[in-house]
Amino acid sequence: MGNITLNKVSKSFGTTTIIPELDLEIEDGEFVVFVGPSGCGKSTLLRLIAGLEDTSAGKISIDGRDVTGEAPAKRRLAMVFQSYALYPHMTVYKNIAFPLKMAGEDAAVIDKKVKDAARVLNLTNYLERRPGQLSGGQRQRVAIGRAIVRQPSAFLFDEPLSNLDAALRGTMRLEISELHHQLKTTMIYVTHDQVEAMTMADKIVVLNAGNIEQVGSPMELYKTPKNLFVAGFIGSPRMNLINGAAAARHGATTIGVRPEHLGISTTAGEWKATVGVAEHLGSDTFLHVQAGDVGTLTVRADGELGVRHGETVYLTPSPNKIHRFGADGRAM
Amino acid sequence: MGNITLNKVSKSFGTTTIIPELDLEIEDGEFVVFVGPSGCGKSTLLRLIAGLEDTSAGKISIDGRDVTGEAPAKRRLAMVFQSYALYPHMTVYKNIAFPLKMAGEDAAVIDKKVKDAARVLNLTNYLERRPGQLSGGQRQRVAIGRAIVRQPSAFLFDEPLSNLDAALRGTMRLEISELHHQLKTTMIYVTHDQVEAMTMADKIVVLNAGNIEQVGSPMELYKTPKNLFVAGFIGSPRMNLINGAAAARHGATTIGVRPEHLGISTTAGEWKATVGVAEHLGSDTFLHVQAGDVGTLTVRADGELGVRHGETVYLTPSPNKIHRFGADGRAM
Amino acid sequence: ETITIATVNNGDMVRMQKLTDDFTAKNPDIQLEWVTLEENVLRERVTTDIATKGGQYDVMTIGTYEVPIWAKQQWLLPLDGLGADYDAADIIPAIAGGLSADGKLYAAPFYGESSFVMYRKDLMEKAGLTMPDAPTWEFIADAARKMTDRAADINGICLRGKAGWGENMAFLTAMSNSFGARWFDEKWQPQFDQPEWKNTLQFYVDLMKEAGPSGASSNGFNENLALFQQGKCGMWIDATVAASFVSNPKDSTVADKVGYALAPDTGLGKRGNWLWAWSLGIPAGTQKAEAAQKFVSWATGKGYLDLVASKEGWANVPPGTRTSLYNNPEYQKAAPFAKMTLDSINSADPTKPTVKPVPYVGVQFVAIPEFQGLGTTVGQLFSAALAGQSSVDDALAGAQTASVREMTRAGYIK
Amino acid sequence: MATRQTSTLARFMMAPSVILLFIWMIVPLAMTLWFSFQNYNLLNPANVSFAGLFNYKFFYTDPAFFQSIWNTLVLVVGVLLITVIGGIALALLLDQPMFGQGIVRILVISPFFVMPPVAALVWKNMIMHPGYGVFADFAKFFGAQPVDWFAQFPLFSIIIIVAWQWLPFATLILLTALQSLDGEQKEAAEMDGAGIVSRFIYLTIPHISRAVTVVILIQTIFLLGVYAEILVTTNGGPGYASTNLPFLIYRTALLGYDVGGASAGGIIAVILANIVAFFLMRAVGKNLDK
Amino acid sequence: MARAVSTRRKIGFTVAAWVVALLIFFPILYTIITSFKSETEAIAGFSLVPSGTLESYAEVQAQSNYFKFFLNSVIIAVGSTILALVVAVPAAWSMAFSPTKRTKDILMWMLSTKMMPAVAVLVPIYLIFRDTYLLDTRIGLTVMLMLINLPIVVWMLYTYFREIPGEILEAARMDGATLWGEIVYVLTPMAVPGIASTMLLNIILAWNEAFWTIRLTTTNAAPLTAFIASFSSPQGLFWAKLSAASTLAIAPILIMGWFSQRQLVRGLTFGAVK
Ligand SMILES: Nc1ncnc2c1ncn2[C@@H]1O[C@H](COP(=O)(O)OP(=O)(O)OP(=O)(O)O)[C@@H](O)[C@H]1O
Ligand SMILES: Nc1ncnc2c1ncn2[C@@H]1O[C@H](COP(=O)(O)OP(=O)(O)OP(=O)(O)O)[C@@H](O)[C@H]1O
Ligand SMILES: [Mg+2]
Ligand SMILES: [Mg+2]
Repeated sequence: MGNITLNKVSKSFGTTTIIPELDLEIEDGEFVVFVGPSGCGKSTLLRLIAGLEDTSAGKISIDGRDVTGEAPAKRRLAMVFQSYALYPHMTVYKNIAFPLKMAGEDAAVIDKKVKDAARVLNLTNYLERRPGQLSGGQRQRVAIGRAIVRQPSAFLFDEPLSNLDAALRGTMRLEISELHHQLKTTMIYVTHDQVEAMTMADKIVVLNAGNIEQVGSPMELYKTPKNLFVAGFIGSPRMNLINGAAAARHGATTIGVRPEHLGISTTAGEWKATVGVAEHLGSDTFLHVQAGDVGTLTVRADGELGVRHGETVYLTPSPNKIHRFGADGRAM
Repeated sequence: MGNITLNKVSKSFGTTTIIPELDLEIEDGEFVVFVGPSGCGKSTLLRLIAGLEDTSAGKISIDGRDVTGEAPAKRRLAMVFQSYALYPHMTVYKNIAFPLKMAGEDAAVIDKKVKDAARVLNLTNYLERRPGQLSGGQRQRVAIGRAIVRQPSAFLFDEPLSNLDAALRGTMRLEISELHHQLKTTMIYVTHDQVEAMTMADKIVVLNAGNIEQVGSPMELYKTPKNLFVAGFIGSPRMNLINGAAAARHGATTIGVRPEHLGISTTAGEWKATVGVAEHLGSDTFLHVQAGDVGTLTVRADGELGVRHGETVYLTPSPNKIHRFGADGRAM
Repeated sequence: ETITIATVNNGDMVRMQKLTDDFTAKNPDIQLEWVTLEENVLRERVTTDIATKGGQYDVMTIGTYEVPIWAKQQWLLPLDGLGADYDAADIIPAIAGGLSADGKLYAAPFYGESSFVMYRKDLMEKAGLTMPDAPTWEFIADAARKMTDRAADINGICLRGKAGWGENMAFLTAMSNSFGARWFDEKWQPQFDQPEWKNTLQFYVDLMKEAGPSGASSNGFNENLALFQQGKCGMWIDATVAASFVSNPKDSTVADKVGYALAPDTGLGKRGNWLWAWSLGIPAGTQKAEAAQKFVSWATGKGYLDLVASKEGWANVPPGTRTSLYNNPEYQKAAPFAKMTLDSINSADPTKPTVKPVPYVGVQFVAIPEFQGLGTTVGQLFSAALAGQSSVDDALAGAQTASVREMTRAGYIK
Repeated sequence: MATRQTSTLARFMMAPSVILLFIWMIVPLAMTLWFSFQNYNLLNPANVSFAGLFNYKFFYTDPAFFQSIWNTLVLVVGVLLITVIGGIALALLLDQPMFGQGIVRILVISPFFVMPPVAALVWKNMIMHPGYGVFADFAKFFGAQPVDWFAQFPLFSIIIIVAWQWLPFATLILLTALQSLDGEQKEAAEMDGAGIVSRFIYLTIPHISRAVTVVILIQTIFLLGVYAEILVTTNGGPGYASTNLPFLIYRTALLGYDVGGASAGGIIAVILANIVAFFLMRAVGKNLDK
Repeated sequence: MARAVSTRRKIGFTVAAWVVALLIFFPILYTIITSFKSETEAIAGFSLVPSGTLESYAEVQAQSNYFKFFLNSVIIAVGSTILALVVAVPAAWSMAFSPTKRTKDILMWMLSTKMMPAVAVLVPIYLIFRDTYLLDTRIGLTVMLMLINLPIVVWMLYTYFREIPGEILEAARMDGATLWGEIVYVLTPMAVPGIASTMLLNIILAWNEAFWTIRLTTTNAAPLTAFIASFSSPQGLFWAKLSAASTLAIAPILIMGWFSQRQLVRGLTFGAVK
């Protein structure tokens, strides 16, 4: 169980409104990712749900029960903090056992649950260590372990991987997805990482200055962004946005073409461009080109492509992959 | 000028040898990147060059001059630290001016140089701020500014971007490359980020437990890794390494195929596989597939590919893109 | 020339500081620097300094306890240059005796005191008794019990109880003299195991228990003074200088009801009063002996008494040093306790303080270097008896052990 | 940071402090040691002679010796208990939202600025005096018999005075430590269902343990040397009830002027202090490394 | 935790905290009040309302020159603090940034030098001071207090310095700074909060040191502790006067403490944070 509904929820700190009236429905078992620029209110929203902040107005219900005024401990949610917030003086075992101990469980029950969780998370060998003696990824897993032992109605993750290095992030990403598959518990996950958002989410909520810009599956957002903000925010490298004559030709104020949807040729194409910096990743090459009045474009090309700085290339956007936006920034 | 030579340099802390005997030649104007797993000695090597640590044995020369016993201040190198190490109590202006002041330059000269550097780095408007009032990217640029005013013989960067978020990293990466183009000064750059290493380096040095595994251009390492370690380390997602029968068929103990070099088809191909987790990034899809006795493989497929969990697919490695390794782990 | 003077911070000394303009006017080439400290700190300071020949002071304020000891060590200059008009013969003989060695004066008394009984005439009357001029301890005890009215917050008698050689031991040693006790016999054997001491202490503890104020074991001069001034004591046996405080209407609520009597005795020939003088001495090491003598002469001379009298009235003149003062009718008028004070002083003899013979000088102290420490230790034990934390016998036994120990160590007991 | 150059330099930079402190330690210590083997009474300087171990024996056989050691420990432990427990309670209270927090904090830390003799005088005369003290006034107001603090509870009274002086110090350190407790940790515990008490036991206490260590260490050093308060209030009595080691030495040194005996006492005190310090470091020292 | 705190709870805490704070402050408050009473008032029982007479202050001032004592206190406290910092900063620098196995032991040893009871070494020290002509000199006392407090200063600075990332000093070194430049331009300014609070604590400790300051001075160098010693327990009534003197003696440091309270709070942690 873990159906979470936000009804006209808003939040202000003093006179600054961080979140204007907002409605959101999260279904049981869903993996929802909140994305948005820094400071847009992602953490605040999560903390409202957790009960760590009071709402200024509106109603939050979990499984139909109004929890707006309830203390965090009562909401049966588990949270994994960005900083992990492990208890530094307790061993891994005690960290994981802590919520159970607080719930007054039997020592035997606790032991079993902790050991189970540790097995799932590959922490069995580290149970006697202190958090200070663990690597970042291991700490992360302890934080998750502490969350899962309680079988909460939902998990809340606040940028849990942002402190890890790239390799570890990849691994942890998979582990969390795996966990979601196993437990089938609702998860709400805040991140600013494209890859995490795209690969993990059932549903992405794009926030901007406290407003929900769009809600949808990753592919929906990728393929049909509702407005310029979402278009620019989802996808990496970011979508090329073109104004002026080139856009007008497609009957729009702005058109957007993703770097991976620009065909490249040394002979002919819609836009003529000069190659600037070429970033060779081996698997791909990102070309930053100067396309006259169309502006600077980023193109993703094959890793083997052998173009050089200053060469001329021709670009053609895949016709059915062009996104068109009106003067108000909304998709047409 | 900025020719740096390491001759049989080694370093131990107490009884643990971090860097066994090592030779390295860095040419003037080169952009050299050190990569390697965490704890392999990258920072230590950089600090040896900087003079912040003593060598246990061996000789370091800069431009032919033996500097092994010299104090850091005398080596005419500039270092950008992972944490930036800005002087928090000084304004941006003073931070940048500090090395000049230490060198006893004229106030007028200092002023000119600082302003020039600030212009190049787009910091003109922030000169009066303290580091605490700057965003991560701006701080980064101040650290670089402090390094470039002195016109050192070489720059040393220790994971300078690892603290930044993805978007900023991209921007800063371009800026540093740009700077190298302009200044043409030797740069030594430590990173654990694939993309940075591949896109910025003239030459990559792959370190493992203090040993140099391979030195070469990014494309060289990508295309012809000398051994299993380099093969696994360079490229993202990492190369699929296959042992056993499938490898023997190619006359090797191990063969390696990069995810982007696996053709995928729903009808026919060399290896039959079942789709596991599919990570949709929009632009690409990473499929984690189970290919019988070949093992688990990662495949990079087109973003639009519509395969589902549990479906069967057929994979074919591009024949000329197969890397073959012998029993000793070396490339054949 | 600047001379540095160490003084204790009592009222008379402070007053002298204020009046030094007179001295500097007469001796324009001498400047005075004052170091004013409370009694215990002062004693530590000057003793350390003189014993290590620190040379920090040119004039020191010292008590009758130090003078004989220091004189013996030849740390003090004999005062033979005090001037023609000084009139050393005028100094009360009992006082002068305590400050002299081999017939030479080693310190000039600034003021002197003994102790006597101060009592409330009104309460005495209420109890139906009349205080004789020379009461016995028996009478005192009886009166104290009769005057005590705990409901009205009136204690029959207030006595010192706070531990310390100059606190409770000053009183108790003087008292013990009148009971025929002594600190040491002629062979320096401590005498706390003798019945005289037992009588003294038992009497004191019983009396205080029945008629003394609460918290007596931490009461010293000041505490008792405050109690008496507020009308909470029927009798108080303490320094004669207290008389000027308790009879001063500005501070005292009972100023007009105070009577005075000699310290009590038991008929053995010694009274329970002490003798003390704060005196000015000049350390042997000083470079400025001449100026220092000039100052001492000024401060302890007759002229100074007249000066104070003219500026602040006769009541504020430092008492107890000169016979001429007590013959002065103006002083007698201003200080109704004058005669009693003089009688008290004269009835103490520091050279023969006790009923039985002793090898030491000093009425309420034993003028040997070891006494301060030993006295304080014994004082602690006695105050514990007063506080009810140990029995009188235990306290005496403890005192005896401590004394034997200390005296043996110091080589008095062979 | 570990080049030969810098570590040589480091040794140079340490030198002034180390040398100064070494001289400061060794010269008086050596002189004290020397005196402790002498029969030396300050008032009888002509009579100095070699005493062997006699001074030690004499000091050690002082009837007050064992009680004074016991009192020293009681004083240190008592003050530590009050200041640490009181400090934690106060710090918790001051950490709550309230009106006029700044002023409250100022009031609470003020005793730290009061000179020890002044503090003792004020407490003795105006607060605890059985006749005029504020406590007595209150007792009388409620019709009770005023307590004669310094006679009935001498050591305890001194503990109170000293604790009053050191409570602000403990409070300040603990308060800062409290405020440095990671907010997210508290929130995590709250999400884990921990109530106020559990959070205090499982989070707060372990978190401030290092600060408590600092408090204990620094205060112990100062408390081992307390004597001014005793001198002003009880003079070590009644009996030996409030005589601690420093006071005993004081008695020997500045009342008896027995330099030899006091030196022996000083040496004994140093040895005892170092034993205490050793156990202290063993018990709490590892907290410092965290 | 940014949930609304109900006003009622806040008022509750406010009341509790004020009660406790006033109780703790009471002895000081009562001293100040008493200083404005006459002597008879002072012993006349509990009263928070003084008659407001300044007579005690007048007497105190008449008896001794407060300002001279005050000046000595300032010179000695501040002087010894500065001296201690000058010696301690380099030492703390070495311990924090170039630690060896023995660093902890050295620190502990330094602290242990404070364990010698002052009374026991009075005679030796007095002799030393006498022979070096330092008795009753400000410089002698300043050096003395510097030595007494040096261990604490070193320890505090050490804990502050340890929190400064070594990389910043390394950066300075790379920037061509000499050791001097490193300490003067980078380390010291960065450690200003720590140094400030160390200074404050040390000034307080030096200001309140009441053994040596009395025993080693006579007139020229006597600070406020000696001033107080001339007012405690003379004959006669003295509580109002003592209160006035006490108020005068603690007022400067109290006021300084109040103003620098924030600094002190930050500083007194000895790096207890983290
Ligand atoms: N207690 C507070 N008082 C005032 N403003 C606050 C408070 N907490 C957060 N804010 C403001 O609310 C806004 C949203 O903050 P929030 O932490 O939710 O952002 P975020 O989306 O999580 O950003 P990030 O990706 O950087 O973590 C920010 O502008 C922040 O400054
Ligand atoms: N002062 C030291 N004393 C002992 N061992 C050290 C010291 N400094 C570093 N090491 C060890 O040397 C090894 C190499 O450290 P180094 O910092 O060079 O790694 P790195 O390659 O920079 O790793 P990372 O990518 O995590 O920064 C590590 O195992 C580290 O524990
Ligand atoms: Mg956030
Ligand atoms: Mg590193």
